[in-house]
Amino acid sequence: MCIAIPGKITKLLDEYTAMVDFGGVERKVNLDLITGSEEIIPGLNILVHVGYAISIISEDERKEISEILEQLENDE
Amino acid sequence: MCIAIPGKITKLLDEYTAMVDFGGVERKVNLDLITGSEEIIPGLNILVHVGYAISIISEDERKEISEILEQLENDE
Amino acid sequence: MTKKNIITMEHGAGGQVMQGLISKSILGNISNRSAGTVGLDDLDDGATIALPADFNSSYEIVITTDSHVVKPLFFPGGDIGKLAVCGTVNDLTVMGARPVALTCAIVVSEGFEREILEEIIQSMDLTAKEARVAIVTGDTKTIPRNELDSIIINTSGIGFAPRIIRDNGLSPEDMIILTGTIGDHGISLLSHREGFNFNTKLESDVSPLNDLLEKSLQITTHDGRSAITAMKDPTRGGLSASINEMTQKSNVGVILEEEDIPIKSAVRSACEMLGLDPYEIANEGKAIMGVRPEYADEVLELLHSHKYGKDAAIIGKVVAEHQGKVLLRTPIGSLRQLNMPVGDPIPRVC
Amino acid sequence: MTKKNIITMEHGAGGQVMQGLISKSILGNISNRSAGTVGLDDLDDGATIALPADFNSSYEIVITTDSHVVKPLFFPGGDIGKLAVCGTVNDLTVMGARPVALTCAIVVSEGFEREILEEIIQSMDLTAKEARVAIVTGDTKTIPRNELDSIIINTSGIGFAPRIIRDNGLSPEDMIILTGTIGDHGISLLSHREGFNFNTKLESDVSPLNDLLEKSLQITTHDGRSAITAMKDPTRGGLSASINEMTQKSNVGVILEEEDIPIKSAVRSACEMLGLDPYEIANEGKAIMGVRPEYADEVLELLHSHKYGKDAAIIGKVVAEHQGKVLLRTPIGSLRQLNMPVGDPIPRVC
Amino acid sequence: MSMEAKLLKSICDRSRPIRIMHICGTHERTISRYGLRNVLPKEIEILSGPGCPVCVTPVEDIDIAIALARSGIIITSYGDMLRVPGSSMNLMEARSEGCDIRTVYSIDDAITIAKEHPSRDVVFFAIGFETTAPTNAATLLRKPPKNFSLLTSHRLIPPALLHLLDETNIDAFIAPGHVCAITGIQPYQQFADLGFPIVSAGFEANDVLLSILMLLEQSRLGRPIVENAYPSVVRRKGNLKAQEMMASVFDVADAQWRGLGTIKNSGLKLKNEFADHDAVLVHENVIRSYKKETSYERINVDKCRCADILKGKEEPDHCPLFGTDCTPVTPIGSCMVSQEGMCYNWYQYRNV
Amino acid sequence: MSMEAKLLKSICDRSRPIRIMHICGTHERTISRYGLRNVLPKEIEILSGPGCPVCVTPVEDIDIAIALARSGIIITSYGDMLRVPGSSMNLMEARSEGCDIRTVYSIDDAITIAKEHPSRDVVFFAIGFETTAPTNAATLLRKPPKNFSLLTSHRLIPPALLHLLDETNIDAFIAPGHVCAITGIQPYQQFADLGFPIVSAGFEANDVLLSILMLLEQSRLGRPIVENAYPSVVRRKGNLKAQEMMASVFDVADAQWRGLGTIKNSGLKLKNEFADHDAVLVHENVIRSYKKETSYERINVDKCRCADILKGKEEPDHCPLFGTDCTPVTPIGSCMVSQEGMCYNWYQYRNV
Ligand code: SF4
Ligand code: SF4
Ligand SMILES: [Mg+2]
Ligand SMILES: [Mg+2]
Ligand SMILES: [Mg+2]
Ligand SMILES: [Mg+2]
Ligand SMILES: [Mg+2]
Ligand SMILES: [Mg+2]
Ligand SMILES: [Mg+2]
Ligand SMILES: [Mg+2]
Ligand SMILES: [Mg+2]
Ligand SMILES: [Mg+2]
Repeated sequence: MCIAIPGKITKLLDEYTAMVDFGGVERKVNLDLITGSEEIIPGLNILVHVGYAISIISEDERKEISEILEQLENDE
Repeated sequence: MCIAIPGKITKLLDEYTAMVDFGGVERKVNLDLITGSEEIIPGLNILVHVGYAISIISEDERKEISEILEQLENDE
Repeated sequence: MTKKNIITMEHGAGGQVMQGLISKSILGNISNRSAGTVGLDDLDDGATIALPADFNSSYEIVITTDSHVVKPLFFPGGDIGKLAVCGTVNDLTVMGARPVALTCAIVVSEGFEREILEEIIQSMDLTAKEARVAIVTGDTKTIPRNELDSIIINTSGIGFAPRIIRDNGLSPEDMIILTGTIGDHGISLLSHREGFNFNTKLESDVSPLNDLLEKSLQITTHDGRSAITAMKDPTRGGLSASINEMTQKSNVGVILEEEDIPIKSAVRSACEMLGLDPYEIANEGKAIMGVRPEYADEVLELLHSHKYGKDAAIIGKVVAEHQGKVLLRTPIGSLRQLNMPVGDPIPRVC
Repeated sequence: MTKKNIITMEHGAGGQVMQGLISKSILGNISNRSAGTVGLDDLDDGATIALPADFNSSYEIVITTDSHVVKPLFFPGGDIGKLAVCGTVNDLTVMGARPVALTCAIVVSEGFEREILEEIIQSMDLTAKEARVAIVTGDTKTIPRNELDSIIINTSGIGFAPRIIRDNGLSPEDMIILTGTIGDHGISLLSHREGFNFNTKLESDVSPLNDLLEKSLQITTHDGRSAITAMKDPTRGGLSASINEMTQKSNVGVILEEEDIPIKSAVRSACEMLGLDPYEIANEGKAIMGVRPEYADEVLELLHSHKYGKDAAIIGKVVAEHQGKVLLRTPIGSLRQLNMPVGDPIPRVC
Repeated sequence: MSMEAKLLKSICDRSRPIRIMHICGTHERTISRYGLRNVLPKEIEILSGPGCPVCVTPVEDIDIAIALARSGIIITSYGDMLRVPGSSMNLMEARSEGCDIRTVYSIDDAITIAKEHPSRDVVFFAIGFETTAPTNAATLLRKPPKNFSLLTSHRLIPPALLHLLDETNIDAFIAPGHVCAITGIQPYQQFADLGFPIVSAGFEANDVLLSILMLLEQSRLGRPIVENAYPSVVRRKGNLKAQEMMASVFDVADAQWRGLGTIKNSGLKLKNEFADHDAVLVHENVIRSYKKETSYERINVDKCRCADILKGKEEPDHCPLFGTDCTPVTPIGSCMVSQEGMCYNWYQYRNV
Repeated sequence: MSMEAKLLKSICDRSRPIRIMHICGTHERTISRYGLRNVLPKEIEILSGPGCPVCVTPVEDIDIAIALARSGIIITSYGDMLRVPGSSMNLMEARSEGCDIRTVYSIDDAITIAKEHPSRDVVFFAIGFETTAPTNAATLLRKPPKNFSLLTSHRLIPPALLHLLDETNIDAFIAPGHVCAITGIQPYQQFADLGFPIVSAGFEANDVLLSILMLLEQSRLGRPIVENAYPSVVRRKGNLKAQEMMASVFDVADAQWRGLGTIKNSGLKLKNEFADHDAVLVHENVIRSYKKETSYERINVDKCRCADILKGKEEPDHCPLFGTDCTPVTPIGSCMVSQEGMCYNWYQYRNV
């Protein structure tokens, strides 16, 4: 359950809302669940569920996975 | 002003309302303005304005008028 | 308070206010208004469609449309389903066409009871069978309850006419024939509205007229012209709107004999009580027509022999004078004008 | 709580629930359902009317009807007026007919602004001019504001077809061609609804398809059959409803290549966010057709040369196996069934 | 020979130049419907007086009804009220904007609506002459529901007639038969005393013809009296019970008439003891805040010539607004509002 | 060779009989849309767990929402809720009957509705697992309008999974990636400890394939652990801020699951300090009077075999209601409500 979709912050609206672009569709997103810990700036990729950012997407981690995959393959 | 139409009481509903027939259309009529002075019974002809009986129609008086007419004619 | 230019109930009542809306807001904004002899500008009961070049026929195609929004949905003598079929069958018929097929587009609110929908469809079916038309294609839309509270049925119809009957074909000497009593539909509905509550045995006259008029439409002069010169069904706006429209469009005068216009006593009484004019009340099973004088008796006889035409009467005739006007000869022998209604017939107390 | 058998929004959504209502409550209650080759039972985009015996033509008459109830009335790329004209023009076109004339029946609530009504009519006019159809007859009804909150426009249409295109004519080996991207209309409307408020440059695709398809409809085999074997406009219920209907009615199987189905990124994203299936979203300017394989390239080229067909693509083909089923080859090469939608596509969170 | 034909013949025999005014829409209805004017000798002119209670309701009262409706109150009224213009719109347009405005045939139907909606306020827009006022009095005397009140705009006939006499051109009057059914014919004695023949008439064609004949006879004899040509319905003293009810509920007050201005003692207002059902008091706040926002631009209304037309001094096409700003679809004065108004009929039947 | 093809090849190379359950509708969506089951070796079975928070909402909660709506309250909810059946109707049917029920994309849209209608009560039907609950917690912490309250029906994944393990037939689990984005993967350690390989996965086809591959690898090694195949979004400890917010607004409580019965500690209820926004308390009267009137005839619901189907013990067509009383158009158990439910898919795709 829990459809969530990645988007990119295009503009900060106030201390806890931002406009977020989802590949051609923009919507206001609530940042309450991710503010504080990290720097929230335009350009940041976030994961959005029911209008709330629930996680910041880390591209570094993504790369790591594809390495894991390669490793698994090399195992054979 | 003041459209009024003659009708015949078909049924008394309570002390101040009656069903009245107007040549094929029946409606509840309020008798508040005519009760008291005379006997209100089914068959009585009344004149009705905005749902209220405002006068009891006297057939005797009507006859009298047509006599007056004749008289006027005879005058000539 | 600011005044906006808004739609009111008058704009749909078949009178002068509606004509203003249609000619200014609708006709004035549409460029292609015709695809045959009779088009949008004619504001007739329907339109004709020219055939592609290689068609080779003495018939013409007639189409018409009406959306039906009556309240209550079921009323003495009929229901919205019967009305939807009759409305379109009758518009085709008064154009001189034999109705062949109907479309049926239903818009219904969520929350509408399915059983009632089925009753309505069954009624459409019964009426379509009586009128010998098929219902060949349709559409169903549902819309939220806060946007619509009931059901709206559009029927459009197609028919074939050997001879188109226009509403502008009256000529001096034509007799005016009405196929029955007036006002039954409108008064029977009004009696059931909130705030009136009349008891009456009166029923709506809603009925398909194609069978009634079939034989009359076949009567032609020796040179093949129809004995009927003009025809309409006096629905919204009543007899008054229809006969005025025919008179104005034909550039003639019409004199009606008030004492010859058939009207039921219950209709007359209800109109008296509510200050309404029976000539402005809607009918759904009547036609008003001009007939060449030499055929008037033949047409009348045909009408009288049919269950829907028992009360048919010659109610007047066309004259060359009084152009564009309908005059009514009253019981005391005076002539007075019968005008196009302004808007909705509103019950009055004075 | 008592459960009544009532209409819900699902009954008008173009899916299985609507099919149930139509076949049980409507078809089941109507006796005369045909006046030509294609009738009510066929649930095609329209119906055909048989000509009176003395007509002598190679053409057939096609009629169709739709009531239009869109909210908001004005949306990116169009409005209810444009929609009303396109909807009917397109239904005639996908039946193989050249649209000739439309009827226009308007039901409007009291309180509606006249200026907005005129804007809508002007838009109908522009679109009718583009589609080269006339609006030849109409009807106007007003109803109280507490019974309807806006405007409903019914258009019925008539056209002439040299060769009728059914929606049941698919044969194995036919190529499936879609004339452009899917979902643009439905998603552009949804974005503007209360509770969603998406910003997007996406516009509705509403447009008349007769010009786009005119030349393709003229391509015939040496024995005079159309190169197009079946066609529909994927409106309510989207691509999924249309292609399933065509497949079931034709008694064939269809395999679509998911990667070849044109879809805009904004539509894809909005569908992801709302848990919607883009194949179930409404279109108003697209056709889906089966084409004899030897003509597929020619048709595709014709489509590509027209502004409304730039994104046209061959998206699959007809097979003899998998009767009645539409299969989708997914990007990983697996085949999965593309089912008829159940009801209204409802935005989801899970 | 029919009764009407006999009467007509007698009238023609006694014909003389005379300008007769009736003061009742229903009389106008009979006269128009039967085309009586066309069969009467030209020298007998029949004029319409201020006989439509709906049409003389001033702009302000319509505006107040609309303001109440806009505040969420259910307004009930007779159908006639719907087209009467306020300063910016009529009740039909207000309903189109979403107001809850319902037409009723009788005040009893308005009471039913109030009972069916106990949590909402229901106002009955109480207009009418002496015929209608007693029905509203009777209702108040029966203790209507708490959520029910009257917006009264009643008018009385004799004071208005008196006002017209001022500089009039009228020779004789047909008195309104249904008003007289309530009041009797005594209140019309004053007009006879002032030298005007006056006859109370019924509403069939022959009733009206009879009254004309009687007026001609009075005129010939030069002996103006008040006569009753409608005895089957009108008693000399009228309906005493109805008069009592009216008197116990209403006080006489000055009142404004559309097109005529304010006329002394020509209206009715509710007595203090019925304050709980007086919409103007019950909904004082709504009305006060509406009045604050409103300034009447009376330019058009001021040009209206209704008063002169009713006095027989002017014809409609001398009014600068006639046929341009003022038409049956966009009426300004009461003579155009009413289907029996001179301006309305001039416009509809003379094809300007 | 695409990433998916590479993953598939690796999976085929490592294939072994295994029954894998996911517990997330969005995983099912990916699996169905890509037709993954058709390309995986037959011996690798992918089952759907109770992964739709909407579908497991019990009949009683739907009934309460409808009772509130019928009392005139505006009910806001996610679109998914509309088709979930109550004892006599679903929310869509209630709306058809005239109730004011509005779908929103986010609780923030419900707040907007509450602000736009200050004189009406607005209830947000707050359903969802650990992913959704923090958004509702955040809203309550921002002091919502007075006329706004929550009807909560939140559910927690791990207790339900634990309940299924009871007599299950499952070998391994795909953990729900978006739930884990909030909770981290620690709560799933217990399943590894009980001997079940478990991997938190993302929602692209290759994410799911990767997790299957990792589960096969664990299974081959016989070393069940909890792994994270979705590190770009899921942190080991999850979203601490969201967890804190949830903990400060909700207490853990027992909860009923449609088709599964009551499961200990598997739900959330609002803490006392939020009583002013707890619809069950704020609208206690409405709910009490509704409960008085209702007696559940559970005959049909009792026959539902969802629990056994979810445990992998039964197939849908062994349910006596399947395809007759229970269809996608008239669903009874959660497995038919949900588009990812086994009964729904069995019905839709097997053409019964
Ligand atoms: S035309 Fe209109 S404004 Fe002029 S006098 Fe008549 S009612 Fe008054
Ligand atoms: S078919 Fe319906 S009742 Fe039976 S197990 Fe599935 S969901 Fe439950
Ligand atoms: Mg007609
Ligand atoms: Mg028509
Ligand atoms: Mg018609
Ligand atoms: Mg005609
Ligand atoms: Mg359709
Ligand atoms: Mg179509
Ligand atoms: Mg159609
Ligand atoms: Mg269509
Ligand atoms: Mg087709
Ligand atoms: Mg019409």
